Amino acid sequence: MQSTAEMEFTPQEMIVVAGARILENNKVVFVGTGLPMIATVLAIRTHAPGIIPVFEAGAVGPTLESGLPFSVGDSRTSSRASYTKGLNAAFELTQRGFCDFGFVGGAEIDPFGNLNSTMMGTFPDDYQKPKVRLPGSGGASDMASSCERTILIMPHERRRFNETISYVTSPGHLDGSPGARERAGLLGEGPYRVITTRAVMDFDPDTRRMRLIHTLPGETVESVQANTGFELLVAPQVTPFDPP
Amino acid sequence: MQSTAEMEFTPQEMIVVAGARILENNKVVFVGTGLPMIATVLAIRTHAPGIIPVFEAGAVGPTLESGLPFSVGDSRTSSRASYTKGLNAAFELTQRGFCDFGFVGGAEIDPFGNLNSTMMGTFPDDYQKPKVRLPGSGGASDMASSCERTILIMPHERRRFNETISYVTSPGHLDGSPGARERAGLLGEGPYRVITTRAVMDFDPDTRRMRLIHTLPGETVESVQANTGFELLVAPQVTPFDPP
Amino acid sequence: MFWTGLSPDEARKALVRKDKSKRDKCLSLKEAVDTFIKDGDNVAIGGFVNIRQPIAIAHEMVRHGFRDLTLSFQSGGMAIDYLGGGMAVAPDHFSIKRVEMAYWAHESFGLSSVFRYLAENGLIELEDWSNYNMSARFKAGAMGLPFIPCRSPLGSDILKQCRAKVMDCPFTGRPLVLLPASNPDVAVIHVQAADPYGNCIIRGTDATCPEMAMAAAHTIVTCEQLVSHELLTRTPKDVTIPFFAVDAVVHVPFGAYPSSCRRHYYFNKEHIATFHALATRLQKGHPEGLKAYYEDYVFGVKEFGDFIDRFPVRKLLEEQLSEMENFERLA
Amino acid sequence: MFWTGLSPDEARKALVRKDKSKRDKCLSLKEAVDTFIKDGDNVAIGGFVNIRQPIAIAHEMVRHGFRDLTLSFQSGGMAIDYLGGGMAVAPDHFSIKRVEMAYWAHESFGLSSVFRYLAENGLIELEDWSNYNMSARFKAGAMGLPFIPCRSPLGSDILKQCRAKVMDCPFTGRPLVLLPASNPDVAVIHVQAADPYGNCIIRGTDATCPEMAMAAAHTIVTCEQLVSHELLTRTPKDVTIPFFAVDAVVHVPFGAYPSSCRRHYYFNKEHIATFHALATRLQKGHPEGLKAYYEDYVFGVKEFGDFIDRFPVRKLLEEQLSEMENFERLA
Repeated sequence: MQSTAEMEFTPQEMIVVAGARILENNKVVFVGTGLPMIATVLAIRTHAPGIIPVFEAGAVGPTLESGLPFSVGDSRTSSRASYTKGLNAAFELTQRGFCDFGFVGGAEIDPFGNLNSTMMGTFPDDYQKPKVRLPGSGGASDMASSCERTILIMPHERRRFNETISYVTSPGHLDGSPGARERAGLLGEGPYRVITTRAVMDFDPDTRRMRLIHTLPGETVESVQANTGFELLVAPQVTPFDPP
Repeated sequence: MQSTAEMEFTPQEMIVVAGARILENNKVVFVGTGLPMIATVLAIRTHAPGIIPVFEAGAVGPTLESGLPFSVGDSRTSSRASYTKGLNAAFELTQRGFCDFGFVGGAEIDPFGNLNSTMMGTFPDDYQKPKVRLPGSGGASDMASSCERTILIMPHERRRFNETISYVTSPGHLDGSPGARERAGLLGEGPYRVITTRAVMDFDPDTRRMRLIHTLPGETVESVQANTGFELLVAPQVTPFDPP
Repeated sequence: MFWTGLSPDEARKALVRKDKSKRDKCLSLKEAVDTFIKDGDNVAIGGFVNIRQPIAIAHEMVRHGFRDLTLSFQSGGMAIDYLGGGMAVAPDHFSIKRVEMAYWAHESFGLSSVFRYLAENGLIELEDWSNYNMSARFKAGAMGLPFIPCRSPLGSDILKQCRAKVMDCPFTGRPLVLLPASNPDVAVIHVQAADPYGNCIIRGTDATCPEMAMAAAHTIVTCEQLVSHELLTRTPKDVTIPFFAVDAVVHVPFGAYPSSCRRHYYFNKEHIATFHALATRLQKGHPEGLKAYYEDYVFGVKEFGDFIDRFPVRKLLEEQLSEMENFERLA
Repeated sequence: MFWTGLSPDEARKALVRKDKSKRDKCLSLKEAVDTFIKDGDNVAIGGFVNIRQPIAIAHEMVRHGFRDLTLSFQSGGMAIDYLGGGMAVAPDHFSIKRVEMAYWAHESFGLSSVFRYLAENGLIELEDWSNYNMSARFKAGAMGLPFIPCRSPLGSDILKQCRAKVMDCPFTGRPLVLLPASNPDVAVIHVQAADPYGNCIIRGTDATCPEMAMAAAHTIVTCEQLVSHELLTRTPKDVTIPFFAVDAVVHVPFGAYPSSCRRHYYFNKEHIATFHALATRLQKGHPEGLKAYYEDYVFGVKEFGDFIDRFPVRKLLEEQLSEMENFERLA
């Protein structure tokens, strides 16, 4: 990480800033645990106070003024919420179409924005005895199935960006073929942006493959590609993402 | 009604008393509107204080101490209830199996305890322009489909007791054939008792046809049969039902 | 056309396009009805029989005039009677094409002569369901599902005249009903309390109001109390309709009168009986009385406040007092 | 056998046979676990990750010892870790055969090394679902339905290893997932308040606790506050678990500690980290530390009160104080 060593902020901080900036004000955002939660709180406290966060444990639209939650079911998500039931209620309203964005993390990703947060190893052979067992879907698969668009956020390491991933936990653009999501019965447009410790990507409208659009401070098109396990498409003009 | 004219209570009062007496203490009773509601309140205030009334609008287990409700969604059903959500919650717990009895009225009944509360006339021909339009199922069809047993209560008039009814709103023993309810996909044992202004009936275990077991004050087997539009089975010993 | 409101896909698209932000949605009743209800709409009517019926909205709809509405509800009383009566007395001004319902009457207060008049004369298209059926259909719509499974109305004639399908369960092999979702164009609902964004608190039975609001493309809410967002969300778990399911919030005290509203007022039994008597005369071929009633109480007034003004204060206090006996508390 | 708990028909019969009367159900935790949980049971675990986890019940289950349990939950944290850790340190005394789940880890507090140890060594049978899948499966069980439709996990590999079926919707023609209901043998749940009959009030997220309680054949509830029926039902709409869905009520203050319980205490992050560190050592082949922890905190104590006594009063007060900042109010 020399490239960013001389700056006053870490890649971990920068990814949160980037995540926050991507979020539009006054939208309903289904917020996954971890980085999405941190970035959403930052967005609400800076340029997007009108964001309506939805947490899968049930809370809709809390002000989050009592602090950063440690869990998407945290007491801090219930205080000053507009609505708080349970998981079914949160996922039902998402399936209905109330969530403009799903903001979700993962451990491994492919060029079409399909995410793995279940296991490393060979599926299905090693499923019952995986090389590495990850936590599992949680609500990620549901967000990916039912939110109108999804924003994916994860550390940018070559081993996490693979042409083929061990297990598809959260469907993205599937095989990228036209209408693939609709044919599968999924709702929503699927992955919209990928935010990492090195760059921001979108998806090519025709091929639905991941495409580099912004580099984070200290990164270049080359350095990002070098840390990506598959060939990245590159937008006509890649612009640098300003530091905080 | 000469037969009861000289008594201190009307058939309307007697049917309520009979209805109340049939209810067992400490059972969960899904209470329909009208006569069932009145009889249940009487039962709770006399021999069966442990009855747990369930009202389709959502209230479970209210004490009903603020008076007789005018509606199954009445404010009086919510006060001191153990649980109050809405219609879906009430019917879901019924479908799950929480209701020992469904207590329901109707306008027309057949020998197998199938009830009509929808229309008089020829179905389906006259459905869109019925001779007489009745209120409709309300929750009756749901109680009949999902309560473990049902108790039917209605005025005893010849025109209301017919071999074939205009419309089956609430399924009873259907055609009476063995396993008819299970084959239809219905839950529960179906009709258990029929309480009227003249008598109490059960259903023959083999044929599932209505069978006279008690006559109300002033009635005889003959007078009850005379006021029934189909042939009633008669239990080995028909006992008179004591006045209040 | 199979779907009588929005199809599941249309319902999803309508919501995706919608501005779901937290904003002030307070309108006058006239503006709300004028903005969100159109001829031919499928309108879901909130409440249950004579509990929390959206009476003020029903009056405004009749005053406004609409053609070929479909009404969807589980059990309806006075609000449905007011709408049906509007069609009976002024068919060229206000008309209902179809009802999807489980029950239309008044429980202890009797049958609906308005319903008998319209149905027995074949003036409206009927689709009968059970209370659970209609409630579950709204629930499916609120869940973004095209259908939801159910036991009822298996074994009944309801199955022979409605759009439900029966299938053998792929897990148990036994028959089960699939109820098609209901996604109405508009839901009209009266609640005890709302904030300007549309968050609602309902006391007593929720009936099927939250499901209707979440299923409909647009929702109009009238409330007894319009309070600050801070007060309303102090107990977020009391909120059963979240703001982004609501498009218009209208402050209308007594908005469910003469039906009842928990914590506020009990039924005006006498007025329900008066209306019933006039409707019965109509059904027997004498519409004059009901026409006069509408001229006097609905068409003859500018807004719902004028309707409430027709009642003696002591009568309104009487209904408030009776409700205080149902739910005793200090001010 | 397709169904891992009760089949829909068995679940219905179990409830029909049950005495559903309003009666005092207060038991000791030992009695409750001993009476209602058996070897081989499918046990639904309440809460969500480290929110309102039934820790006291989990400890008692491990102390009691059970064989071949199936654990069903959406997202689990410390309660699942305590159960899994019990199997890791005393496999002959306590064993889990299978888990049906969506997530097993600790969110901001890290992965679960207990889960990694059990899964990566192939010691438990896995069935992955999503959070909505597991929640909807309990909901279907609570509704008396054999299945419920859903969009997820369409397009994912979850479909390839779970019992869900895909069908083309008979109304829209588009694919939809049918999730088989979950009717566990037992549900174990911690709540903020209960009355002796089993009516429960939950603060903050209900998670999927009401659905679990309604779906299970038996339900054990531990509560922070055991209060009178009159107080608890003064606000009946706050009750999300009705008494007839509950079989045992146990008063266990701090019963979710070191996980958090809204209005009562926030997480004990340090203790969660301590356990995590020992579990990580186990996963790396050094079980001694975790064994010692169980000897000390679980097997070595007679009841949960002794476990709580291991924490300095000021530490417990610290968690109570942090929660007061999350939900400020006067006593």
